[in-house]
Amino acid sequence: MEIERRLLKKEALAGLVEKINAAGRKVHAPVCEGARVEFAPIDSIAEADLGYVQTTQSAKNLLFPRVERILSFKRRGGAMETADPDLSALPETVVLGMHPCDAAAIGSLGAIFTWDTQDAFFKARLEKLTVVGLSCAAGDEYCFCASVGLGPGSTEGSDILLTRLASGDFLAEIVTAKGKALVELAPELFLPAPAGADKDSALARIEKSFTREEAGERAKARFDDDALWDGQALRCLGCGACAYVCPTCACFDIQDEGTTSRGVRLRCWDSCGFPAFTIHTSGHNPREEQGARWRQRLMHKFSYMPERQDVFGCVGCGRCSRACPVDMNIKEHLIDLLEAKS
Amino acid sequence: MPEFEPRIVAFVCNWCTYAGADLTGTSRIKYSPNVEVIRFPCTGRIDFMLLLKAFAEGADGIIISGCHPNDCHYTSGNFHARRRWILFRGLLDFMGIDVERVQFSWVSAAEGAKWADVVNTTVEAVRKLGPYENFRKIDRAGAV
Amino acid sequence: MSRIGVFICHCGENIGATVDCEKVAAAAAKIPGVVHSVDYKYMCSDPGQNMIKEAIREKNLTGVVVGACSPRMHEPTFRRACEEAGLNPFLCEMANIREHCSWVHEKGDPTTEKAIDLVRVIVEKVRRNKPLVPIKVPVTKTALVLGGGIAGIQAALDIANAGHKVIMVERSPSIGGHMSQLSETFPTLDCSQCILTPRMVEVARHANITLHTYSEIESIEGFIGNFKVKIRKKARSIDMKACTGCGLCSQKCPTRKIPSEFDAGLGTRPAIYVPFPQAVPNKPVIDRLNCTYYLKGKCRLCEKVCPTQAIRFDQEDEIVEADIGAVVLATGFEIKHGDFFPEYGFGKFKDVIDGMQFERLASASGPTLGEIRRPSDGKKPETVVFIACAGSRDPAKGIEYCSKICCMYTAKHAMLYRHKVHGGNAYIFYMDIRAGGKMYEEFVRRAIEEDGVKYVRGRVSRVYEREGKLIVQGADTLLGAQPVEIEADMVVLATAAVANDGAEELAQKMHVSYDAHKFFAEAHPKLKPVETNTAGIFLAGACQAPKDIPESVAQASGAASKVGALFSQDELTREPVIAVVNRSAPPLYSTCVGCFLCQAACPYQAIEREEIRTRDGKLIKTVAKVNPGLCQGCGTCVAVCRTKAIDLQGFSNEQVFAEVMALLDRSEPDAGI
Amino acid sequence: MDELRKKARALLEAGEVRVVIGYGGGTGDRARAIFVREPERADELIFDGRCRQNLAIYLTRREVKELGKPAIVATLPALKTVLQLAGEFQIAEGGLVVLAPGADGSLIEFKTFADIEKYLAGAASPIDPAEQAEMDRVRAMSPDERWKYWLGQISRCIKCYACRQACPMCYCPRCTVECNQPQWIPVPSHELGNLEWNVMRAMHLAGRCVDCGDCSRACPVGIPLYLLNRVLIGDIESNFHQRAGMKAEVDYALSTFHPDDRENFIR
Repeated sequence: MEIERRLLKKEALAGLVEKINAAGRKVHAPVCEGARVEFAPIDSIAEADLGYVQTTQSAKNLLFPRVERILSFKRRGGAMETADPDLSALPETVVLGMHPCDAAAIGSLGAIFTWDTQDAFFKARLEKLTVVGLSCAAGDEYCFCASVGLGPGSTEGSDILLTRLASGDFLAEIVTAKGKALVELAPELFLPAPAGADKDSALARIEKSFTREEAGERAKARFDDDALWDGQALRCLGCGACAYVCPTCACFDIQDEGTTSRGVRLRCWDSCGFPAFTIHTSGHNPREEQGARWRQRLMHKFSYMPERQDVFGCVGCGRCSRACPVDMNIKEHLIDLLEAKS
Repeated sequence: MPEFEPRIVAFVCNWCTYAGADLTGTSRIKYSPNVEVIRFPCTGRIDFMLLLKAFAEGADGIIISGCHPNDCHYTSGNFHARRRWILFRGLLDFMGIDVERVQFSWVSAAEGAKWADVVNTTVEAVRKLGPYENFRKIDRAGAV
Repeated sequence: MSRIGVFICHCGENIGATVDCEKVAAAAAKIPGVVHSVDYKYMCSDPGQNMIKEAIREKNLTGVVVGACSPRMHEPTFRRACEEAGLNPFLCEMANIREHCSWVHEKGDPTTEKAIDLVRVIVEKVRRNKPLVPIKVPVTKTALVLGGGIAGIQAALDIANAGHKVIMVERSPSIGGHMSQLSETFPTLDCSQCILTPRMVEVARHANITLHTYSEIESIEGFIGNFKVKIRKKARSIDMKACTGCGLCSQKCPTRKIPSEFDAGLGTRPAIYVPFPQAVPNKPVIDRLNCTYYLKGKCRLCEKVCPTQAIRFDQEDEIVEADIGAVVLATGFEIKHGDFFPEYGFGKFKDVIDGMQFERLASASGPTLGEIRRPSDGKKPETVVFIACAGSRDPAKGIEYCSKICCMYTAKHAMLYRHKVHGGNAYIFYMDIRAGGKMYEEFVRRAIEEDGVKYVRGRVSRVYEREGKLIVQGADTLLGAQPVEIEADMVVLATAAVANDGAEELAQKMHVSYDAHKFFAEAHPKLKPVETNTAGIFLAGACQAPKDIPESVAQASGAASKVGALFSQDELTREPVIAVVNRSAPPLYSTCVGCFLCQAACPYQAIEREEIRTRDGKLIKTVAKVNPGLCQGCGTCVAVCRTKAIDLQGFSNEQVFAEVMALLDRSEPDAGI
Repeated sequence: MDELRKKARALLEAGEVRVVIGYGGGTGDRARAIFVREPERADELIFDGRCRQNLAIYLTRREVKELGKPAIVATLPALKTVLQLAGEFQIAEGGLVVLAPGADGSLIEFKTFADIEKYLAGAASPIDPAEQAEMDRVRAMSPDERWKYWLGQISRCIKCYACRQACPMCYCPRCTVECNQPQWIPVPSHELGNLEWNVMRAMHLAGRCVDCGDCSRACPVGIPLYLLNRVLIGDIESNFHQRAGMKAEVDYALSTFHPDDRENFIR
């Protein structure tokens, strides 16, 4: 589908939210919560903070909740009966104001959840999700979308991408049919775009430190360089903060909770950075040291995912580096990797 | 609407309170059936997490009871338990968990009547407080 | 998958009348893993036990739950039955639906429902029970007797005569205890020393007894059958081998005015002294706190006169270590001094004395050679007032309990006084006369009727001095609380019998419990009167509660027989309810992190350090290890351990966790959600 | 700073230590832990107000231990941590060099744990006024308000365990949350799982927490974990007169007792 360009007046955003809500859809948008900005459901545009650089957590919770019930079970007549949750009851959702990195991350997540097994939970949620992206007017020292093939105005993953123009009004690029359907909820708000609307000048300048191909190749080439990985990971604490704020990390654990007579099966986030992530029943841990776990994290994003799923595993949002208690800066480490001599 | 019947879990030590509750039985002193006892060798053995578990599983009140100071079968298990409770109780209270639903007591093997009284007063107190809704409402992703 | 059998007992009507036992059995049958569930009139009867045994064999049960009375009642019965049917006895548990249910609740659905809960909980526990094997520990057949009074002497001789080794430790320089201080004994008035001295000598000479006087327990470690004790032999400043006990040193010692402990302060002794002529061992000790040499650095007269050069000024305390299998605590009691009754003038008026001082006055070996002379001027008192319950049975000023021995010894004192001072007047103020005991009541009657002792029922409000006389003011409650005033020459207070000083410290050292008055606590007030709560440690005599001589001796023999029973076996079998530190595959080896915070929490010092090393000896990890002989299974360490590296067999984390989870889960297994 | 760099270089040159665990510059104006193994890199060390991470965390980490004997640049809480770790047998006297730089550029090298004890006995540990205000605010709430406050806080917890991993006293190689027989703490980060985890974390640090605040700083969603720690620290101090991290020997509130401990809440 060819991208259609429209103009959304700055005042019109409030009306758009109202119309979406009126149509029975839920709207999630970045909301300021004290020192942090996080995606949260809103009733009116006034609650949203569209001037943010980055939320602490990504919006992956909307597609891959941190805890999801995948079945319930109960004992009846000596046998176990199971029941699936009713996915049709999931609400139609619009996420408004997501930056291009996060929008692109949906594709990476999707590549995992629909790679082999078609994950019904992810797909049901994705089907009901419309993404209204927002180009970045500003970045910070952690942003590196440009180095992973994206950019502050990239339309990848957005159904509609908004870019705030110098006038304060928004250039709306309608990228997908879903986006078009959303426009249909309030067609009167989407005015024809002026011919001279300059998107590029409204975008943040994000430095390109490397290319994703380079990063992938170098990571692979340095696979056996234990000193490099161990050195980088020395201060890493092995927590899951990076993975949990990451928009593309998709590892999960399955847990049964309940009693002998009834209970539920839950899917919950997990992280390859945890020391116990790969522990075998025998006690052996193939990734015994943090360096091996750190390497796994990078390799998975920059080498394995491109090779196996043909998508990139990192969108350069920089959340992991901001959230890291010990300042493990992924961009810096990648640059190191490129500079390291073999 | 039938009167609310609280469910009380009692964690007791084997040597004093369990024996005291046995004496309540042999003395045929009647008390509320709302309490059910889990036997431990000593109050020192009672992990604080078990109290949270009991609330999470639907207890409206908890009784913890063991030997009076200096009477511990193991000489000092109850002293260690007492310290644990002082701290745990303070933490629960600070987190807004209803410590009035947790009754700590010393009931010796000779205090059959006291056991009945501890149970009855706790059941009545918790009946007044009502079901422990805060814990019932806590989210657990559909697991009950 | 578990195969659990549930057996619900009606206990005749005891359970059956209140709890619907059939319904309980039917509900239990629905619990997953329960393959057999029945109810029966009397599970503990032979047919009942046979039902269990048959079910174990026929249904190949992996666990047994008996819903019946308290496990404190019949757990051993049912566990034995299981064992006889080939099931590990620790795979059997009881649900207490009698004492904790049928006997305490009304008949009705809630009671039956509770019984079902209790059974369900135990089913979930048993599902997680593990077969356990009793622990066997060797027994060191040597007993430690602490205290060389009559109780200790009796216990030591009984144990030694049974053919076992005994180590006796006495903290004063001689054995003999309070009994050696007594003049005559009630109710026969035979001479205390005459009956005691031969026993003391027998202790010293007995081939099986090692005697350490002037010694104290430094520390004790270990557990029943396997204690390790350190004894501090205090420096006596005498070479015991060289000393012949000739007594020259004592005669020549220039420091002579030290109040004699043996004479309860009424007489004096030198700084180098034998406590009393019949002392065992009959060798002196230097009282370093009073000896001129130790105080001022010169004198050494005793050293000069000693014919065998036995004086050792530079002697140091010596620590003796011994392995022992059992302990008899016989550390005795003390007389409370009269200072808590200031209105009686003890300490203020020289002629107000306590019962032990009177014993010394009446004793032929005492400071007055048995003549009753008052301490102030040595005159024979014409009127003596004896005040019973001076401190006992008085929660306000003294102690609330009855000291038990005072009624009898006060009667004896009055009687002795009347025998020795003809024409003297003896008054006894008393609250009640407690003369329960063989020939005791007759003894008191004799004092009143034959010896003319005047008993006044009432309490004394004050004693004061007036013109050289002690005025005793009291009331006679038998005469309508009429005030009584007696002009006395001497007043004897029957002060309370209290725990020895240091009893609390010793109890803590020995890990035995003690009561509010610091008397050592017996394991059961009726059924275990000589045992303590620490296995292998027994009680004899007045360290447990005030006792007279016959009672002390009886308890001592009781304790000795318990020691004998313990020593009759080469190995002890103990319940395996003990804590264990987990082990796992390398590289973790154990979830124990070696922080050893559990160590301080253990009341039994049962937690040791274990080093895990590679084959070539390189240290990998230091973890905690529970000594199975020392651990008593309280589980305090389990609750302290953060990583759950320690677990308690029989009350494991998995078991108690499952119990809590099951208790509140009333969802019928077969009902819908 | 010069003193520190000089000392670090000397220690490394003399082979007295194999690594200096200190602070270096990080992203933007952040400081971060650095591990200086070559004397010539000693000039990378910095010390200023940004240097807040409790570096004692690295003393028990296997990857760092494998580097050999360390010197550690210690802030006040790190000094306490060193003592507490010693009391829990995780580090031994002589096994490390402790360097405490002052704000004025001075440097104290502690030769023994006893020296640290002496130093700490006279050192004040000020509490951040904003944090104290939050504590006062929560304390003033009704029980129901407190419950809502904490439910609000813990419902944001994502169970990333940054609090645990950042805590120098959480050195257990297998945390209780990783124990699944029984599953003490629910793995999912639903409210119940989060509540139980946070209660357990606080209790397991009761009597051991030196109040460095790294757990709160590590929490990506900003849960004020220091409040839970401080309630317990306060209760331990007022009830038992004990403070973690003041002695290099075990003085653990939960494995000691006094016969007269408070029991006005026990019937």
